[in-house]
Amino acid sequence: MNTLLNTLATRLGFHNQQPPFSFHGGLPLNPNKRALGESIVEPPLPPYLIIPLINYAKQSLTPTVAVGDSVRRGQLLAAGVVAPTSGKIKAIKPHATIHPDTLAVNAIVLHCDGEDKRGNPSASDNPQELGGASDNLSRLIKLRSSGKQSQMQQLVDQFALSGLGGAGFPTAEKLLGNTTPVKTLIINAAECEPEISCDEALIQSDAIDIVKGIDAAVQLSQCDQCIVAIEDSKPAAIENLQSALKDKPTAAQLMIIPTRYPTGAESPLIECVTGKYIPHNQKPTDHGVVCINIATALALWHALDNAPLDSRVLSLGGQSMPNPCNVRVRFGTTVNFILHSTGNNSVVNDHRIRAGGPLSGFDLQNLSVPITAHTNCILAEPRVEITDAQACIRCGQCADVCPARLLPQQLHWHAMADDLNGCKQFQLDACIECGCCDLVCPSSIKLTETFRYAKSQARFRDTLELKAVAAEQRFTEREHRLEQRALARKRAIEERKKTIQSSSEPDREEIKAALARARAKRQPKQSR
Amino acid sequence: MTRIILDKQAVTAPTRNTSNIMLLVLAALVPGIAVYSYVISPIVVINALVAMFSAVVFELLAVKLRGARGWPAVQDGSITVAAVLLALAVPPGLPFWQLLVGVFIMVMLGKQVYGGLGNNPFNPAMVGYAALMISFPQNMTLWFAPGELHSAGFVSLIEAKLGMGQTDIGSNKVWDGVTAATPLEQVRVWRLQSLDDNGNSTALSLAFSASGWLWINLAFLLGGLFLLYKKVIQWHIPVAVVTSFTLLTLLLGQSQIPLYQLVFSGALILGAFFIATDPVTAAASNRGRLIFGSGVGALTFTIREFGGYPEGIAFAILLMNLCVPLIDYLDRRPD
Amino acid sequence: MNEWALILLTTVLVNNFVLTQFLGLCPFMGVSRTLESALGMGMATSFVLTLASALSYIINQWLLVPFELGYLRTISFILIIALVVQFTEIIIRQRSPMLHRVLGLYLPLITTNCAVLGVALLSARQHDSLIEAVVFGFGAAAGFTLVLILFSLLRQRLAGANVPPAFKGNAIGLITAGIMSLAFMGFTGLA
Amino acid sequence: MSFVIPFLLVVFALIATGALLARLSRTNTSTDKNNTSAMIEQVNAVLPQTQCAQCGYPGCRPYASAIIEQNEQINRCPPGGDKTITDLSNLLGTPVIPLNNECGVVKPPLVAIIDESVCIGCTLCIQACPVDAIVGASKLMHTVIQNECTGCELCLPPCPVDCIELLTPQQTAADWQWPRPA
Repeated sequence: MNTLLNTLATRLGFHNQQPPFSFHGGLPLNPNKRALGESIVEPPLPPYLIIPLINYAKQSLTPTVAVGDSVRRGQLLAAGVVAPTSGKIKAIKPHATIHPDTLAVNAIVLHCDGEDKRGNPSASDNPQELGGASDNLSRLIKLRSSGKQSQMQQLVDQFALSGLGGAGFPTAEKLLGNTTPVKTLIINAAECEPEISCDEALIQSDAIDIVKGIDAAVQLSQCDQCIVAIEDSKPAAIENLQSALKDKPTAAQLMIIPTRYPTGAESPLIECVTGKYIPHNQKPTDHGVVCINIATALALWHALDNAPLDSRVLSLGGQSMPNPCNVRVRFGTTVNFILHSTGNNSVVNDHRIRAGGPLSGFDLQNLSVPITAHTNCILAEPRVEITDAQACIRCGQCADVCPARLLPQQLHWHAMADDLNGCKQFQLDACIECGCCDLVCPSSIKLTETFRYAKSQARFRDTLELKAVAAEQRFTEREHRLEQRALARKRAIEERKKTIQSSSEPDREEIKAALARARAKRQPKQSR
Repeated sequence: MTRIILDKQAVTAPTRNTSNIMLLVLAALVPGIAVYSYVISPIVVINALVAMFSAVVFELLAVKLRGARGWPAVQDGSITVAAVLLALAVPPGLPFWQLLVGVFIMVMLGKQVYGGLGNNPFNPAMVGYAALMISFPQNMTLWFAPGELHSAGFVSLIEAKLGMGQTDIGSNKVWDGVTAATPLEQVRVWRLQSLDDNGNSTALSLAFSASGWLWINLAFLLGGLFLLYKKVIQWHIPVAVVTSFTLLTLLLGQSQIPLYQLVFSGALILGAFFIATDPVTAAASNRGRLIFGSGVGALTFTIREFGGYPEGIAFAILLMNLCVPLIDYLDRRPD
Repeated sequence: MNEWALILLTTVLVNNFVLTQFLGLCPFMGVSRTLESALGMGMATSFVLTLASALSYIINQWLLVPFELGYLRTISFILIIALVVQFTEIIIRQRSPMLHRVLGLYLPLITTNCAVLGVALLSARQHDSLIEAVVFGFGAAAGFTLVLILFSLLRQRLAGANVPPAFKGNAIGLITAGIMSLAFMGFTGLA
Repeated sequence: MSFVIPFLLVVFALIATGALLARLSRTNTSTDKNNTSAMIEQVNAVLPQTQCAQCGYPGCRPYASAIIEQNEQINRCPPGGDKTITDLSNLLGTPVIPLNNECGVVKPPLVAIIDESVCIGCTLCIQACPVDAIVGASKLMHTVIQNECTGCELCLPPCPVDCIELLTPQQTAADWQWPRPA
């Protein structure tokens, strides 16, 4: 019905034909980018760094270094993890991380020696002469076109390119790994969540390198067109990008998109830029679209220039942050150190410190937790009483703002009744956890938390089902093996029995003769 | 210190909560009640107050029995809105004890037995109304023509409703002159009388505008538009109800009554804007609401035109509440 | 032609067998826990009802009435229904064994289902043509299936409501069925 | 006297219908057999496959066939807990009944761990493990493959030196779950 209305509307010219297109739902929020200052603050190196050994898919990684080794900056510590600075490995032990439950994960504790010497990243394995960024890029493109996946993957590993956007998907895999040709590469500079302005600060400071990074990404992904999407509430950044793009017009075009939360999320951004809504069970790469964060593009350029990704910019903001600013820190720096080194330590004890934005983040219980590639913001908020939720009256305001076109009131009903099949019927896995439904709910129900709970339950149930199927297979194979073995034994016994009965007559004679001899021998003994 | 995951207060100013929504609906009902009490009788205000008070008392009792948190459960005001709607739907002359029975059924069977606000599949006010309609049919169709009650005197009417004073007031001279029930009831009676021998109905002009029903419905329409403007309700249900009703009246309606009189009579506007749009018992998606609304409109027409009851909107809404799980089941894909 | 439409309308809506005449309540309550079983039961009952209504009409008009054996009507109708039910059970056992197992006891129960026997007895007495009897049977079955499907979806939704423990399960089901019949009262007097 | 003929008529009709019904209900067994095996598959897919035999049957599939063929109760599976009972009741249309405590009590998922210093390499536990989750050879060290062990506790009784212990698996970041909001 609605698709009918939409096609009718487009044919009558209601929907604007050229981009940026509008997407369903979303909310105009006050950006309040407090952290945006003139420049990015560079605090000194911390005394020690904590590097969690965990990858994007939350699997633990085995370290390639041991306790006591001294490492150089950029040296590979595990698959896709490089040492953020030079120093000695003090310990490899479980350590609390930025996590809703401060989950302890196996991590490397690296004591910094302060020299920050950059060593030859691949000194340990096969020696490769250190080419400049452009020859690294050409080598990568040659490897990719010649299809040598393993060598390419090894080279990419050294760059340790994990995405700096919200999801943190490994960038190399996005650019190089996809089988279907890439039609549109979108550089996501939308940064729509309030308080977070790290990308905007990056664009204001080094837009030229960003454009080089975008150009490298375009060549690597061999995409037909590349679009840099940025919200219209960032005039200074837009100006910088336009002037930087002037000298490399082929690389990408700039598209100014309306400021509306959550334009920065992948599916609304793709719909906003290309006008195509990717249904929830398909991946953007199936439609030839790849999105990477603008900070990741810059990191790509630095990585090609033999400076693997080991630091990032993050915003310090929030209502009660004394002096909010954007700060560039190495991975593994603890939140405590950042707050102290930027003069914000007064908020540490009697305020709520949050990691991540107001909508995508959570309150931290322990502040000595390390920064990783996915932490884009630290907020200080006043303590506040939560209004307890009233009953859901199915008013549907959440359905009007849901960018994934879902029915949050139905999902909430099935999730709270622990009816995971009902949640699947209403496509819970399409929920991007943006939080718009929470913001408009008149009964202030914690909808996003309910959906995160139901999604993790569904994921856990699926892993159990996989384990059950595997267990059942092993059980049937074992039953089959035992049966075969019993059959084989039975058959062997029958053969032996048959050979005994059918043995020819002479053998019988010999046996009788032997018996007679034995009897004869016994006779004389008794007569003595 | 409570740990907050999604920090709503940091991003948006405090939004309208459920209690405000209910207050807005009550405010939207005020113009309708005002015109109703002016044109018919101010007794309706007393009916509404009695209904509201008893509804809150019953709900507190039920909530205590159910072991839920006492006052906050009642504070969201949803039961007071339902009580006012019930008071408006029943005729003003209904004795108080019957109104209390209706409110009791509304609170207990309509809402609390299912576990409180948000869990009930049927619209509580309509459950109460339907139960009253079936158990006290005679009293429930005892409406008054505009201006009729002014002569009867306000106090004697109160006594009659309390069952004191002249016990048989229901049948003595004050009321025996009952000329017009709701225009609809009267329409059916006149249509049957006015059918001449070969069955086609003669033209019939009703001094309609004189009767206040038109103004009452216009006042409710005003309240409904206010709710639409304040985004308390979406347009899908009221528009669907009115359009499907009008279409069917044009196509199949036999009575010669001009359309606007039919639409603006009885409780169609009150039902379309206030009762059918109760979000708890209506369909979830916009597409579902369109289907739900057109179903209510169609059933109201059928019951009014062919059925036994003068006002079909109550049963229409209950019947469509019954179909809401089917609509939601069929409408699973996000539109 | 509109004669049949009228019969259909009355049997499905006005005096619906389950909600207005309160016949066939045990399968109505027993099978309506999930939509699949409700659909299965609805189909089975519709098939049995239409066939039984036709056969009982034939037997009644050509066998019982000419020989004034009116008093044998009930026993012979039960026989016919049993035959048709056994026939349906065999088909269901072949086509979808899981549905056969889910319906379980309620499938043979159709033979003693008061709605089915009611329809057979009513159609034998009231209607004066085979077509009318069949339409009456089909209308009754359609009414039964429609209400059964709506009720099963309603109960599936109520599974998520925080119904007080005392009312969980069949208790809330019966209350909901009561309110459903309250709603169907709106159709009284329709045509 | 006039009722004798109709009476005979009715008796005859009764016998005829009975015979007809009997003939009709004798379905051929082949379709019946693969129907039941299809149903057993459906029931087996719902069971948790721990193969722990706490239900009194030597594995999940035997319990599934018992449910289908001998109408066994659906509440004899402690590892499955309430989820399995509700799934079975929805699948088979039987009412939900509480877990039968004779078969055991619902326990959090457990994993077996062999204390290597005590193990004498007697391979008794390897033979007892229904899902081949224990690796080792006679007189050589044995160890349990963590993510393949279903926690069925069948390896505990045969072990002569009692070196097997049941622990709750250590929670990794991958299977951490969000808490249910109030």
